[in-house]
Order: sequence, then structure tokens, then C-alpha cells
Amino acid sequence: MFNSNKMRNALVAAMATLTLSSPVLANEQPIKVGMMLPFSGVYGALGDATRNGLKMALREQAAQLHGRKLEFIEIDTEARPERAPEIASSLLNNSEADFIIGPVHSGVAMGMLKVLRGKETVMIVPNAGAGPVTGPLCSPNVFRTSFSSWQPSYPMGKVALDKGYKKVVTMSWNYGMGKESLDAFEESFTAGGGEVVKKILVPFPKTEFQAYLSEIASINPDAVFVFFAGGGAVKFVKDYDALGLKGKIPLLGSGFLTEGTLEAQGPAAEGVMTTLHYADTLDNELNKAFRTSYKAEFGKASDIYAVQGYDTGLMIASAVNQLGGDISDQQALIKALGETTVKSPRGDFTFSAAHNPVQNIYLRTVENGENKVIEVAAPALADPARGCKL
Amino acid sequence: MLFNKRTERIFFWVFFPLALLMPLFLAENTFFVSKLTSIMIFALFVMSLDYLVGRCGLITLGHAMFYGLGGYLFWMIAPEYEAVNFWVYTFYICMIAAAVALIIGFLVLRTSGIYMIMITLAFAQMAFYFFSDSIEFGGTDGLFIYVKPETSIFGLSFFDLDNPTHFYYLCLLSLFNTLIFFRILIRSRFGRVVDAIHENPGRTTALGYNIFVFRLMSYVIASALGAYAGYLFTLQYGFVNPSMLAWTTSGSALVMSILGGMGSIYGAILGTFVYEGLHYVLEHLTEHWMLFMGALIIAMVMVFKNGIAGSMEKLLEKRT
Amino acid sequence: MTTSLFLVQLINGLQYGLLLFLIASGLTLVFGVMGILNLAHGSMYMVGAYLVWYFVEHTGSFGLSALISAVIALLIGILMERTLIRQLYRRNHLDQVLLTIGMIFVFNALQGLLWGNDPLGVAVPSALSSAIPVTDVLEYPVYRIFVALFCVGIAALMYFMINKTRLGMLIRAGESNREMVECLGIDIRKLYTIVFAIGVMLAAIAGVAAAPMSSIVPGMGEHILITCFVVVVIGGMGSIKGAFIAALLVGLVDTFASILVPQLSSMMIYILMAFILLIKPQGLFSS
Amino acid sequence: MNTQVSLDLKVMLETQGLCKYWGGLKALDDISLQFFDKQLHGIVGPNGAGKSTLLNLLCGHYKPTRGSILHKEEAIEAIKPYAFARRGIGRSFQKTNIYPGATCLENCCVAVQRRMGGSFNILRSRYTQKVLDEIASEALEKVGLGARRDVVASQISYGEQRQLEIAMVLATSPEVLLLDEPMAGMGHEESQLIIELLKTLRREYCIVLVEHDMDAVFELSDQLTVMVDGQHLTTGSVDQVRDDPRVKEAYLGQGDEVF
Repeated sequence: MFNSNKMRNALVAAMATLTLSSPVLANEQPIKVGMMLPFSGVYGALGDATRNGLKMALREQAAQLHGRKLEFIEIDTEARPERAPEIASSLLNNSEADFIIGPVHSGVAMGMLKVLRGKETVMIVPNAGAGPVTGPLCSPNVFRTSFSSWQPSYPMGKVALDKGYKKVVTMSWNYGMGKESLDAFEESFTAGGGEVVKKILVPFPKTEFQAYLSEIASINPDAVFVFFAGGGAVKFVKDYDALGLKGKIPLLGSGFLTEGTLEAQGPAAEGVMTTLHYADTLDNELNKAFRTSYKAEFGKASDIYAVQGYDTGLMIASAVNQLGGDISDQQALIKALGETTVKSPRGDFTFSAAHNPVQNIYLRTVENGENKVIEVAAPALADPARGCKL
Repeated sequence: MLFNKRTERIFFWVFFPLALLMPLFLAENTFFVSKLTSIMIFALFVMSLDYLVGRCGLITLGHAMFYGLGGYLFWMIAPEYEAVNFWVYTFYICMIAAAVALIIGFLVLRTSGIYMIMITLAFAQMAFYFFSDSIEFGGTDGLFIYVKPETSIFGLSFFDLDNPTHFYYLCLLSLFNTLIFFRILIRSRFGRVVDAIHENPGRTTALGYNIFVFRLMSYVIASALGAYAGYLFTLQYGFVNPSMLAWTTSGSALVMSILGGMGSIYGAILGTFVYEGLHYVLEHLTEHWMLFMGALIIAMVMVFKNGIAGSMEKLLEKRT
Repeated sequence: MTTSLFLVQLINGLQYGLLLFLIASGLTLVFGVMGILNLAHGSMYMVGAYLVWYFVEHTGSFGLSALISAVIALLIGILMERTLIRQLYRRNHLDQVLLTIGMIFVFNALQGLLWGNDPLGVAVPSALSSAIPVTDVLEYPVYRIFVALFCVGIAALMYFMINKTRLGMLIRAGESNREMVECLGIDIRKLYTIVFAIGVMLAAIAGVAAAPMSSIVPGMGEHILITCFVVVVIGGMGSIKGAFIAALLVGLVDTFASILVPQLSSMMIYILMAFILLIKPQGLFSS
Repeated sequence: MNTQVSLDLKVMLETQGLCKYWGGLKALDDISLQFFDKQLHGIVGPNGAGKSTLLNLLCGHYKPTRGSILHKEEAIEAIKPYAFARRGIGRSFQKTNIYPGATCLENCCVAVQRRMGGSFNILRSRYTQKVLDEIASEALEKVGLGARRDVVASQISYGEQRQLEIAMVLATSPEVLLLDEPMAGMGHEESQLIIELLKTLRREYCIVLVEHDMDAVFELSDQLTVMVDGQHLTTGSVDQVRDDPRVKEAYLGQGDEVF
């Protein structure tokens, strides 16, 4: 936590100047923000980006915090689900965090949820898309600022139909998020008369795609829809190009296929079409400002994970502001959070009853190493939140 | 005497009284009670591995299979909304795990050395993918378990598993029992043959022992206890996940066991507490905890020739 | 499955197998000669990939970067052997396991510190960037064929080195009898340093070769390590010939299992290994 | 000093056309021998004659390529290695083969316990069975290690370790003793101890002795077999063998100075 110490000192200094001018000292205790993110291993990049975004937002919104100082507690989950309950319990009972932010990995989300559901703290999921989090396992104190895995993939079915694709092969890793994404696509695609001719589930985290791609080539479908993320997405897109499928069979994907990976994918990603709740080139002031300052501060382009972290920060700041800095009443805090309209780089969004974002899903394509927005594929799309009683 | 080494007795009389009193100091902080509980659960698991690797010379990289199995078995056999008895299910789970171990042991124990390491790994990976690929078992997201067993024996209930302190004492008791059990086992006539097989398998065969049967029995015992540890882990937070069966779980258990001092049994507790303690301190200190953890492990291999227990014994035992 | 698809999958399997051989060969060499179980072998695969990425970013030339990376890996190997591995020859396998696991932690941490966690990619060198059309849709990239041939070349070179050169003779002698080599007036420690460094370099070269056709990500070493061990064990620990055949076997089984029995494909190589070890408890070609 | 073989002696162990091939190498070829109860049967021959191979076959350590082994007229070549010991066939090894980390007593206890049972008892202490200790101590006394019973085996001298190994075999209370060069690497005095020991043992057990020390073999054997290159050369009383010209030739051919 060397970084966070530095960060904390900077914040303390900033706060000090602010508090001098603010008339009310609402609460002397700092707001404790616990982070359960992967900072090493396969998901490390996602954890880094989320943290960067979150801290950036809270620094920018410092004025809204009513003089409350911030304290960050950051723990590397190593994306190991079996450790999740313990770390969550550490943040809850030992650090007594006011907010627990995390995780990236759906399995970890389930482990955290087991401990944090209905507890005296607010859990905000900045990435993991596992359906149950805002579905059957939803809870008043659990929010999600990212997406449910259903959301980004569902609109793609309609897009594919509009393009005239009838027979599609779908493919992803054989795990929760992947399967939920393929199901969501299939739901809208088959409803409109399309046919999924083959569904390929690759064992996670295998990245030897050649055999599968050869098979797809022999099927020669109208298009291919995939869910992959991170390193696997890089490898997949490169293989797809190297084996000559690109340009012959259109590649569609859940937007994570081209998030945080474009530099590594290089020209292989050009023209890949995806749906997601964000796009690099979204034409709004917030997004431009966000991208510029992110790049300036961290030396690399921002991606969806950074945006999700950023929005989490915005959400916290706005709720704290609304409550005048006093977050001791959990009911009030949950109400404030739930009613927040987050003015996000991805466009304004609100929260559903199940505490999942109601947001636009954009159709994007990769152009010159950027996710360029084509159109809004589904405006203000809400997750059906199946099984949630909230 | 159950503990024939001075170091062992000192450890015993320091650790258990301290562990017994610990919750009194930590009453304020339920997290540390839970943290210590989970370390003890893992120490129990490491201990069963230590018996297998250190006492029987059977090196396995698939022990986590039973750890995970303990968790999943409970989910499979426990009714969803009825109260179940902790002891009864302990018995069920250990028995089923033992039966599985009997079959797998029968196959893997034909090999030895590095080949055995790999074939145990192979079975563990199969089990891992079995659980992580199947929707019925929750896939990679794992499963929630809502049942909390009650712990009454003949109508008397000593532990309330919803209370972290009670659960702590249950796990401490389990760890204590396992340590005593292994000490009795090692001192027994069965233990004599196990020692003999470890030291000189060829000689032991020539004396007329069917060493395969002794190895198989040891494998079954250790596996059943490994499953018991997994069952306790599952009960602690009511959560099972295939990552419990991952080879990295076996790997870290092996590291803790070597660190503690192979074959010393009580070293398993030392190794687990030192490793987990360092991990906890380092990960709260720096996000680059891996660098320091790695360096410390390397340093410890260099310094402690026979693990922590071995080095302590060198210091504390009288020369004969 | 049509004949053409079958042939394509056959090539896929062979190509994957050959790459596996390249990674596994160093592991089996080090184990065979020195009896050292190097779990950090996968980390060197990762280091190779990151190094070549780093130098390509700075020099722009893949060939040059590959060369520099191989040399650096060789030096890392010598350093590792001289400072740490050497202390453990007289200790048991388990201490070696512990030491090399410690090294995995260190390498992973260094990777995070030096290069961050973002997935990285290296472009295929332009001279090899074309592709050969196979069917209407499918092409086969020249670079992948080149890598496959390169792996065959390395296998041939190792065969030649072990069977025909003085170093190879010493290696073979060292495998069976340590004292004998010492009687010949050879400093066995020097031999060990060389062998270990070569093993490390082979892993790094595999990382270099794989870099343009895969993604360079944290943890890439651990995943490949297990597959590598499967290969080495099926082939028989210490046998280069065994590793070669086992690698092709694993490559083919994995490829065809993905297509023919997708439900079992994740377990297939482990089923294969368990099956082979139950029949031949010492692997296919144990020495 | 050699007793003639009396014809009414019981055949304890018998081999019929026993062969052991390693690939093309005939380590042992067509050996048919009889070993009698309460007799000492010496086996000699130059290096590589197949003596140790024969013992390894007799104790079940190797499986024969062809041929059979009869113990009390029952074919036993197919049974498991450990079952040989249970039938009362005990052996000592050419290279000392003991439990170096345990005391001499404990070494013998492992041997005794096999017979006494209770090896699957995981609860009762190994130290509570007095009769087991007594039998083990007896075996130690017999080989002259009574004073060393509580010393760790790795701490005693090499000669004593060889004695301990014989004690371990005796502790299994065997009918057949297969001894593989029990005097190898010993000084004269230590050898003498073993010779005296064998003299007392040879009227109690069926002993098969492979030994390089010719004086000792001649002194002890009731029957003597000479083997060369895996082949049986001759079997007979010591005097018969000593006068056999083929034996001299075989040894001279090898350049070994024996007689």
C-alpha cells in the first residue's frame, strides 16, 4: 500500500485546505473505502484500472465530501474465490469499511456476497457481471455500477439480425459470465428468428483457439459471437485474424473483447463489432475530460474498467454529498445511493430496483485502435433482474 | 509418551493454552477470530498432507481434491432447509471421502516419486474441471450453502456454529484432536510399519509386509481428514468454490508443510501460521507482497534445513 | 469431420505439440541431468515473452530482440544456478519445490513491477507475416509454420548435441553417474551450470517464439507449467525423446478432444496422463 | 568336518529349471537345486555367476522368466514378494539393509510384529506389547547384539549392522534363511563371529549362503553349489566340489585366486 499511503497523504493535505474553509465539520472520522480487487495475475490490469478510476473520481469530487477524509484499504484478491469470504470479512469486521468496492471476478463476487449481504456496509460491484448479484441474490446494501452479464450481450442479437445474419456460431470460456453472455445473445437472436448453429464452450482459462477456429471456418456461419476478456481476448482476436477468418466471417462480441486490449491486439482488432455500455469515442464533455485527465495521470488510455471505477467514485461522492457528509444512517445512505443519477462518461445512468445500472448499450466498432461508437443499440436498458424480490 | 520430543511438548503447551485464551483478547474483533479459525482449518488440512508426505513418503499434489470434495459433498448430501447434525455429517463426509480415496489410492499408489505427484495432480485436475465445468455445481462461481448444522450430542449442544467464537473453538478442538490422533497413530503398531516403509520400503517388503495396503490405508485416512478440513471451511462462510480444488491449493499446502518441517505433524501448524501470518501482514503492507513473500520463502529454504520444526528441534533438543 | 478439416486439425495439433516440446525440453533436460525439479520453468517462459516485447518496443526488430532475450535468459539461468539452485543439490526434491515456488512469486512480482498487468502483444515479424490459403475461409499463417519448423530444428539440434558432442556425452554420463564424470576430471558444477542455463534459455526461447501468436499476460507461466509437466511425465522424466513424442501426443489429443468431445476436453490431457501412468508407471521412455 | 547329506532329509526349497533373462542377457539359466531343512547350502562362483540373482528369485524380489520355485512342494514363484517372507523365507542383503534411523530393538520389532499381528491397530501404542520386545531382544542376543539394543542402528559399526540384519531375519522366525554375503566387508574377527553364529544356526534352519570368503564357505557348508555365468556347474559335498577339475578351471579362467 505504498501507493495508497502516498495517495492518502496527498488527500489529507487536500482535505486540510478544504476543511479550513468549510463551516461545518460534519464528522471527524474518515470514510473508509475498502477495495477487493485483483492487483496481480491474469485480472491484475482490470483491478489496476478500476482503482485508478475510483481514486480519480473521489479526488475530483473532493468538494462533495463535506470535509470527510478518505481512507483506502486495498487488498489483492488474486482472483481466488475461496479467499473472498475471508477478505470481505476482514474489511467488514476488522477495517469496518463504510464502502467495500469489488470485485472483478464473478466467483469472488459470490464469495463476498455470502459475507456482505444484508450487513452494515455498502458493497459496490465495479465489474463482475454475475447475474445472481442483482438477481436472486440481490440485497439492499449491494449495488453494481457496471453491468449484468445479460446487459451488454442482449442487444447484440438484434444488431446481428438487422445486419441480416441468420446462422451464428457462439463461443466463450466455459464459466458463469461467458455462459450468461452467450445465453443473453441467444435470447434476443433466436427470438428474432436467428439460429445459433453451434455453441462452443472453451475450458477456462485455455487460450489454444486454433482447433475451434478451424472448426468454425469449416461451418462457415454468417457471423461469430464471442465473449472473451483480457489476455484471452487478445489471443482470440489475433488468432481470428491470423487464421484468415477476419474479413470473411464478421466477428461480433460482448464489448470486453476489445476493452483494455486494443494496443496488444493491434491491427487484428480493426473492424470487430461489439456492444457495451461504453465506447471510447462517446461524444460528451464528461467523457472527453475523463479520457484526457486519465491519460495524463496514468500514462495510458482509459478503458471500461477505469470508467466503472470512476463511476463508483462518482456515485459515492454524490451520495455523501446528498447526506451532507453524514453516512452513519445506513438506510438513508442506501436510499441516497439508489436514487443517484450518475453523470458518467458513459452517459447518465440510474439504478434499477435491484441496484443494477439502467444504461445505454452502444454498438461500437474498432477503428484506428479505438472503440468507435456507431449507434445506441439499446437505450436505457435495464436488466430483467430475474429472481430479485427488491 | 505421546510426544517424544521436548520441542513438541513445548509447542503443545504454548500453542494450545494460547489458542484457548485468544478469543478473550479478541472479543472486540470478530474478524481476527474468524481469521484464526480459517488458519486452523487450513492447518488441519496441511497436517493431513504432512502425514502423507512426511511420514509415509507419499508426495501428492492432488490433496486439494479432498479439501474441495469435503465442501461439495456437504452441499450434495445435506437437505436444503432442514437442520442437520454436525457430527453425523462429519461422519458421512469422512466416510464418502474415504471411499473415494480408496478407489483413487488404489490407482495412484502403484506409481511413486514424481510420477505419483503427477498422477495425483491429474486426478485432482479432473475433479477440478468436473466441478468448475458443471452448471449443477455452480461452475466457477461456486455455491452458497444455507444450512448451518447444529452440534448436539445426546441432546447436549456445546457449539453454536453461527457464533464465530463457538466455531473457533470447534475448529480448535478439531485441530487438537487431529494432532493427538496423528500422534497416537504414529506411536501405534500401524505407525511402526508406516515408519519402516518410509525409511526402507524394500526391507519392509522382505520382512513380509504388504506395503501397498499400509500406504493405501494412510492415504485413505489422510484424505478423509482433508475432506473434514474442507467441510469445516465450507461451514465457516457457507461457500464452496472449485478454486478449493485447484492445484494451487495443494501447492500452498505443500509449501506450508515443508516450511513447518516435513513429517513432524505439529510443524504443519507452525508452517501454516507462519505462512498465512506473513501473507496477511505483507498483503496489508504492500501490493507487491508477492516479491517479499517469494524472497522470504527462498530465504527460509536456505536457512531452515528441516523446516521451522527441524530448526527449533536443533535448538531445543538435548544432544544425545 | 471432412478430410480437409481433419488435416487442418492434425496440423494444429502438431504445431501446438511442437511448441509444447520446446517449453518442456528444458524442464526434462534439467531434471534428467541434475535431478532438479524446477517449478519456476514456466516463469522463464513468461520472462522470455515479456523480454521480447520490451526489446521489440525499443529496437523494432524481432530477430534482434529474440537474440537479446535469449542471451539475457541464459545469464539469468547462470545467476539462478550459481546463487540458489547450487545450494540444493544435496537436499531433497521437496526443498527444491519450495525454493522454485518462491522464485515463481518473485518473478511474478517483478513482472508486475517492471511491465505492469496489461495484456501485451508483439506483432508478427513482417518477413513472416503472410499466410497460406488452406480452404475458402481458412488460412495458415507462415509464422506458425516457421515456429513449428524451428521447434523441429531445436529437437534435432538437441538430439545431435546429446548424442554426438562432448558436452552431450558428459550430460549422458552425468545422468547415470555423477562420480564418473568427476573422475574424468570434469568440474561437474560447471556442467550443471551450463545445463541449467540452457534449460532456462529454452523456456525463454519458447516464450519468445510464442509471443507474436499469443497474448503476453501475467500468470501465463503457471498455466503452461502444468501442461509442460504433463508432457514431461508422459514422456518419462529426463527423456528428451520421450518429451518430444509426448508433446506431439498431448498436442494432438488436446486439439481433437476440443472438437470431438468438448465436454471432456478440459480433462482430456489429464485422463491421458493418468491412463499412461497406470499402464507405464514411469512414463513412455523412462531412463 | 562336513556331514554327509543324509537321504531322509526334508526338502525345504527347490528350484526347477529356473531362468532369469534380462533382455538377451541370461543372468540365470536352467537352475535346478534342492535345499534341505537344517542344512547349510553354500553357493559360490565368480562375479556375475548369478548368485545374487538366484537369491533374489528365491525370496520373491524378482519374478523368474521361466521355471518354478517349490517351497514344501508348493509352487510359489507366482505369489507376491511379501508372501515369501510370510511363508518363512527370510533373507539378508548384500548391501546392508536395515532401518538406520531406528534403534536395534526397534529394527527387530518391525520384524517380529509382522508375525505377532496387530499391524493394523492404529490406536494401541507400539511399546505396550512386552512379548514382542522379548522376542526381538532374544534375536539380538542370539547374534550378540544384546548390549546394543537401545542404540540407533546408524550409530553401530558396520559389522554390527550386518549382525543386526541377521537378527532381523531371525526375528521373523523363518524356516529358510537366504544370506547374501553376510561377511562382505568385515574384518577377520567380525567374520569369525558370524561364522560361529552360522554354526549354531545351521542345525535349526535351512540356510542358503552366498559368500565370497571360501574358507568360511568350506567350513560351514553341508552342500556346495558352484555357479558360473548363470549356469549351474556342480553341486556336492565340500570335498567333492574341491576336487572337481571344472571348478578349478572356472575360477582360474576368471583369474581369481581362490584356493
